[in-house]
Amino acid sequence: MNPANYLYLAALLFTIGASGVLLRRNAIVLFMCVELMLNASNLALVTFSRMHGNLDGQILAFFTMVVAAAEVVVGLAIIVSIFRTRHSASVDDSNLMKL
Amino acid sequence: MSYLLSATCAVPAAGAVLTAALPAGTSEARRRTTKTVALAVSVLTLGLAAAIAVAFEPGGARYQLTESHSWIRSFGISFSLGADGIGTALVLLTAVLVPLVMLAGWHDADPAAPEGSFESKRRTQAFFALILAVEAMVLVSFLATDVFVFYVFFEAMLIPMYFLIGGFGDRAGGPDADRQRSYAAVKFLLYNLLGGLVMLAAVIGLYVVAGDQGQATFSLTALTDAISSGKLVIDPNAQRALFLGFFFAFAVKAPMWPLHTWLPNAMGESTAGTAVLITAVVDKVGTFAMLRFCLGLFPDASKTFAPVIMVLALIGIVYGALVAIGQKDIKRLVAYASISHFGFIILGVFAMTSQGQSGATLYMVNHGISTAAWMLVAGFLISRRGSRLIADYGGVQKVAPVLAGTFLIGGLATLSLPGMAPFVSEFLVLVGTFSRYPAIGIVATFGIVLAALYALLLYQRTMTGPVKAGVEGVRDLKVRELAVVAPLVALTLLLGVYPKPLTDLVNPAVNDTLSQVHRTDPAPAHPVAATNGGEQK
Amino acid sequence: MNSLIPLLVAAPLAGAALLLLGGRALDRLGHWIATALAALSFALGLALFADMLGRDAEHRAVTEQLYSWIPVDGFRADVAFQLDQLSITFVLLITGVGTLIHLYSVGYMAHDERRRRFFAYLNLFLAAMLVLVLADNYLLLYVGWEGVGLASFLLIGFWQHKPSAATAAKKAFVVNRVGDMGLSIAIMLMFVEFGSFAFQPVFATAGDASEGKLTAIGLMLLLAACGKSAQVPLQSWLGDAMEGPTPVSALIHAATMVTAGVYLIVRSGAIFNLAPDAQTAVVVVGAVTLLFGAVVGCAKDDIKKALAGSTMSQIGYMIMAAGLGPIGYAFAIMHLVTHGFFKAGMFLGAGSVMHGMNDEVNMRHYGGLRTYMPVTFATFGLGYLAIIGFPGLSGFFSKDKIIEAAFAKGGTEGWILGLCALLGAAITAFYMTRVMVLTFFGEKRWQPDADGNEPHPHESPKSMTVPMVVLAFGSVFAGGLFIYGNSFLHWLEPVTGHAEGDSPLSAWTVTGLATVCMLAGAALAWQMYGRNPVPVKAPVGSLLTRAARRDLLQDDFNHAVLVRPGSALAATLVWFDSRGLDGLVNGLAAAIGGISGRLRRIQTGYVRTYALSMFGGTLVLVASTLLMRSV
Amino acid sequence: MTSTGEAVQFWVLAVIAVGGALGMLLMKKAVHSALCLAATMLALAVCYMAQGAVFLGVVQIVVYTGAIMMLFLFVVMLVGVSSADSLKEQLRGQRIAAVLCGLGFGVLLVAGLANAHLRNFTGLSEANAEGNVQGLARLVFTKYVWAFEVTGALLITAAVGAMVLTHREKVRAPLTQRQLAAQRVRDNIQVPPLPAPGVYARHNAVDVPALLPDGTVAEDSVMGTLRERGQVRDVSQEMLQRMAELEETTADWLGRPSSARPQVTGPRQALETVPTKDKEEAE
Repeated sequence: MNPANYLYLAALLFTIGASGVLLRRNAIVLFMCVELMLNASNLALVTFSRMHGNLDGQILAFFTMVVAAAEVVVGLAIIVSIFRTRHSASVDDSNLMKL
Repeated sequence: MSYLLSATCAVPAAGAVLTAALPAGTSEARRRTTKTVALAVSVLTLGLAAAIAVAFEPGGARYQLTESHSWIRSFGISFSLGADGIGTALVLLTAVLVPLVMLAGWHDADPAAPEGSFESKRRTQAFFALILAVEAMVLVSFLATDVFVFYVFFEAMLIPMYFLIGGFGDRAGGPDADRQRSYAAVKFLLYNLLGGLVMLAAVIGLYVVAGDQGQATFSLTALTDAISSGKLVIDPNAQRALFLGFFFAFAVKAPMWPLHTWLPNAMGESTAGTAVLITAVVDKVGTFAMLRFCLGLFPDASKTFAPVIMVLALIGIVYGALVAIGQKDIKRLVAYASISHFGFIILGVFAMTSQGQSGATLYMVNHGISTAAWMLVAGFLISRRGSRLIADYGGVQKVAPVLAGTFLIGGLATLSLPGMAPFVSEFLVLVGTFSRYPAIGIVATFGIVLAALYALLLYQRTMTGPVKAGVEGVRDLKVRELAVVAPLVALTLLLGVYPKPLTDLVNPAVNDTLSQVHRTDPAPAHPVAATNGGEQK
Repeated sequence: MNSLIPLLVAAPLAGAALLLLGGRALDRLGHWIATALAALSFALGLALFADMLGRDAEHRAVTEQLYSWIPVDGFRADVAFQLDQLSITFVLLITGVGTLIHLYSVGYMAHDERRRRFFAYLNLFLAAMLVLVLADNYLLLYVGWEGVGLASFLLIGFWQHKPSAATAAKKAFVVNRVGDMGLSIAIMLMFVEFGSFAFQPVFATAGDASEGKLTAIGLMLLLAACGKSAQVPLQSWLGDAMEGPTPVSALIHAATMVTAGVYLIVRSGAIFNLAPDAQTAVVVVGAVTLLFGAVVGCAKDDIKKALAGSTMSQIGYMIMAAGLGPIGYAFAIMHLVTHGFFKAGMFLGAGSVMHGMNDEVNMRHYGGLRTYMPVTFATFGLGYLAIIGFPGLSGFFSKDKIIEAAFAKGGTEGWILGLCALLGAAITAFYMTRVMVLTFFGEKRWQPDADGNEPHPHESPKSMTVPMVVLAFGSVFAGGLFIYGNSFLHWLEPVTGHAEGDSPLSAWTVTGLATVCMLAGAALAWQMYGRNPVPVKAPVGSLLTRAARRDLLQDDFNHAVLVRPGSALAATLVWFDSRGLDGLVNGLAAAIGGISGRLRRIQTGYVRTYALSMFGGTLVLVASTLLMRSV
Repeated sequence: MTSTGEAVQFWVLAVIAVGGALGMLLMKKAVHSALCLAATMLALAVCYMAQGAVFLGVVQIVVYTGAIMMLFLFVVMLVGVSSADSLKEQLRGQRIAAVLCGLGFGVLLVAGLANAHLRNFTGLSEANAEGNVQGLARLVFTKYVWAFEVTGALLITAAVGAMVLTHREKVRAPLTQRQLAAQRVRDNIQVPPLPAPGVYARHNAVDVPALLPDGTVAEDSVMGTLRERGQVRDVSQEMLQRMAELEETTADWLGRPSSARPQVTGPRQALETVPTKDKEEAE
């Protein structure tokens, strides 16, 4: 098997994640989709690391995880506070930007 | 290097800041302090402007008292000022009018403002600070010898003007006065911004074109020298495009038919003082710039477009006058009369004869003075009756003869009665135009008949006849108002019978402009000098 | 001595300024100040006249350069006065008659609360009129020309509370402006042609210019004259101008201002002499107006309007004479001066009658006044005799000379003009007799005024009768004085030149014919109005009478041809401006607003839509980048 | 080329991962999505390890599956376990466009990968010679030390941010019992205490509303959160039915004529309740 298959897998997952962002309305699920996309890119990074034979890709994946963790923390906090005021976790309900 | 010019511009600017920073409050004492400070600053500016006029030697160099402070070195932009005869005359006009406008609008920014206007504890401060800001910017525009500096102040002027129009109206508007006023302010701003945008493109274009030939500078004097010495040769097509870019902005500002529709709104909705600022001072920057920038920088293109522009100006003269005749609103009538007059000014500028251009310059000054008189008295009248509609008036001369008399004088000046200042300029423009374009000159002469019609119709409808209901309570002019009108009337008469100081000031600059465009006056067919040995004894 | 010339103008000007600025303090004294200053001006005029008489004919013309007015390259307008025989004639007429009318007004306006202003305006008028006749160039003349127009405007509309007066004032000014347009075009033409518009150089060089140019200048000057002198087609304002106080009608709209057109043409003789076509136009205008005014004068029942028609007609005579060229110039001026006396006298008489009759102007409500107002009757009667050309009185000499000159024009033209003039003389006699008979003879037809007061006719006070008497003297003797030894002719000759015409009829024949015409006209009027009772209410009359009452439909014509289309045009343009031009601008704004409104819908406010568009955008970008690279 | 073992492992893992991802995408309830995602992440963790990124694999399990996913679940619980997306798409064209974009993007990515030169894999044996963790540590504390520090700052910021966002500032001193009572009387909306739920309880009492004497539901008796989620059990019909039966038997027993019998009406509209959120806003 060609290790490049990992990349195809990553591409597939990323696409699914991206589509999920566009399709789902629940903010939490949306976030999960974003996580999926990040994970897909991590997989790609790990595969690249293996391809190039150095660990820089893994480091990058590592940082991605950290950023993802931070993002989830803030994001979920936002979701909670929005839910508190608007009693909904649907992103379609947060449309105050529309005049 | 003398600092007189920058001081003249800096005083009102500093005054604006100072006035704005005065303690807020609507008490009578606070307001009076504000007004007094602003008036004092404007009088000081008048003194400095007079100093410029005294220091200026009519026979000397074109630009005098020049100064230059480096600003954006990498683009060759410097804050350079210089006074020529035309600029000096207009600086004087501005400096004379601003204190009078302030005095006339003494109570315009008091509380109990009309609905929708700028409400604040700083209302009075804002009004007078804005006027001073406009004055400072106008003065810089008249004195700038750097194209970029001129552009910046030409545009920046819009900001205080916008707030003056939109924030302070007279108390005579209809039920939707605030909507009308903000409409007028936005229209003013958008029109002029559009013009300024086009001009900005042309300014940059000029820099690029000049830069291609090693003349990368915004300095007006350097550019005109390079053009007249042939060091800078702008391709005819580029020149035409650049000319149109500049001219469009000035034509909007001036305003020239058919770009004039912002003026009646702006003048109609703002206070009389602001209306005077617009038509007598700010708009003059447009016509002044045509003379200085369009003709000076693009002589060939100016000649190419002159006939077209003159025809448009001619349409403006007749059209403005006819529309003025049909107006129902006093202030709008004055505005359309001004449009007609601006037609004359533009006519004079582009006739490219010394009479035409001297006349146009004098016209700028005289129109400023006479329209100020007319408009301010109209403003006094409107503030008394609380209506701008002509139909609401009648028989005012019976109850307020001095008001009616000064209004008549303003009207007579507007219709260019000989013996009053506007006649001199109007006749010079007509002669100057006629000597090169007889047909245009003759049609323009119809303007004087139409002017008589609108000025006297307005007088007849408002001042004569039986006293209308609502007019009985109209009081005659107060001392403050007389102090506003008297200098204007005196100047109108003085410059009508003895305009020599002004013509002496203006003539050298006009001749220089004419030599820039390589134009000479058409010679008379059978000059009297040939047979008579001399014109007159 | 020459330095007195500016004083001539300055005196009344100072009076006007003083009275206007002086405020209420001068209410009690103002009229005497004004009268004194007018008299001072007259005295100065006399002094200058005496001085001029002391010099021989060649050196009588003097100029007084005051200062350079509008110095612009290639353009020189000076404030300079020129006093020659023609000017001094006018100066004396203006200041003399002016002083008398000031005096008269003291009495006439005694009860008007705004008397001070009235006198200020009268003084202003004098100053402007003096500038007009003293100017040594056309531009300064223009100043005086419009200055008298302004004074006329102010005085016609003096009773501003009357809408009719205000309208008449505006009408006078605007119609005059049309004429002024002609004057300014003429000045521009001169400037382009000669590079100057001062009298001496232009006249000296006029010969170099082409006849076409000179004709154009002449026609434009004629237009100016038509406006100021109420000649066809710009005559419509004069009748309405009678809305002003009567002394104004006497001074401005009879004796002086309206004759400015004659002055202009005579002054510009050097140009007209070289432009025969323009001269023909002048003659035609004069002849037409002389008949036009006379016909109008026949039908009017308003005494002042009848006199106004007469004025128009008499000025028609003068214009015609001026159009005849050097033969006629001096006679035009002579008639102008005599007319100044008798017409001013008659207007003052009319004013006196109105004064006694509760300001009634309808002659059908007069009648039999001769016994109640003997002085007025006598002075008015002398004026009447003078105007119809009763042998021996001033009008006889001046009019007779004009008729002679008309015949002397020669050819068919001469015959037509001569016959017109004779016909005019007959009609003049007719309508003046009518005025005389209706006013002073017959039975009383007095009517109570609007408040129900019965009139109590009485003789006017001294301040009013004295000027009338003085003017009556002038009406009687001026003509004889002027004609004696052709003194007037010789006096003016250095200015106007002189030419002897070759008349097909002998002088005596013409005089005889004129007298016969006059007698016939007067007899007819006596037959119609003296022998038969006069109805108090005007009969419907023939078509011509009705047309004449309406000023031969001139106002209807102007209204239909100029005013109505003009106001329609103005209204259309107002509409066009707000809907068309501004509509375009606002439409543009609305279109941008509308498009923005549509585009705004794209911004749904849904995060997912934005995400989709970002995603799609990225897709397109990446795809296109890849495509570009692969290509 | 990899070993067959890894190939087998990859295909198994790939199926799990993609299945999990699709499950996450398609599951209606958030909690199911979260579980599916956890499965995907676990599969990915194994993939990392298989590719020599042992440390990352462990971190993936500990941090992602352990911490982050739990956080998700926690929030899901907070928001409402049973809250489910309605399947009806409200934005016109969004679904089709999203699917098309997704497909296009996938195709683009795959095409891009297919076009790339991915033949020579160096392998990590050399880099991992002294151990994967040591290798990473060496890089993190040398080459990437600056980024590492910045991530620290980022984490702190995130923590503070989360606290700020979820923290509600008390701007006034909390009202005492007495003040609340006074307030209630003053407002005169609900003077006595709210009714307790489940008076006629047969079920879990919390979501069973109390019934008013006429048999209608007293919504106030159910806690706000449940009302918000629409989880108030509908009991009124049943109870009314029973009451009607009771009345009927009583009337029969008493032998009342039908005209004298009380009319049993249908369920009344729920009483005007005082929504809790209004009170929150009032605070």
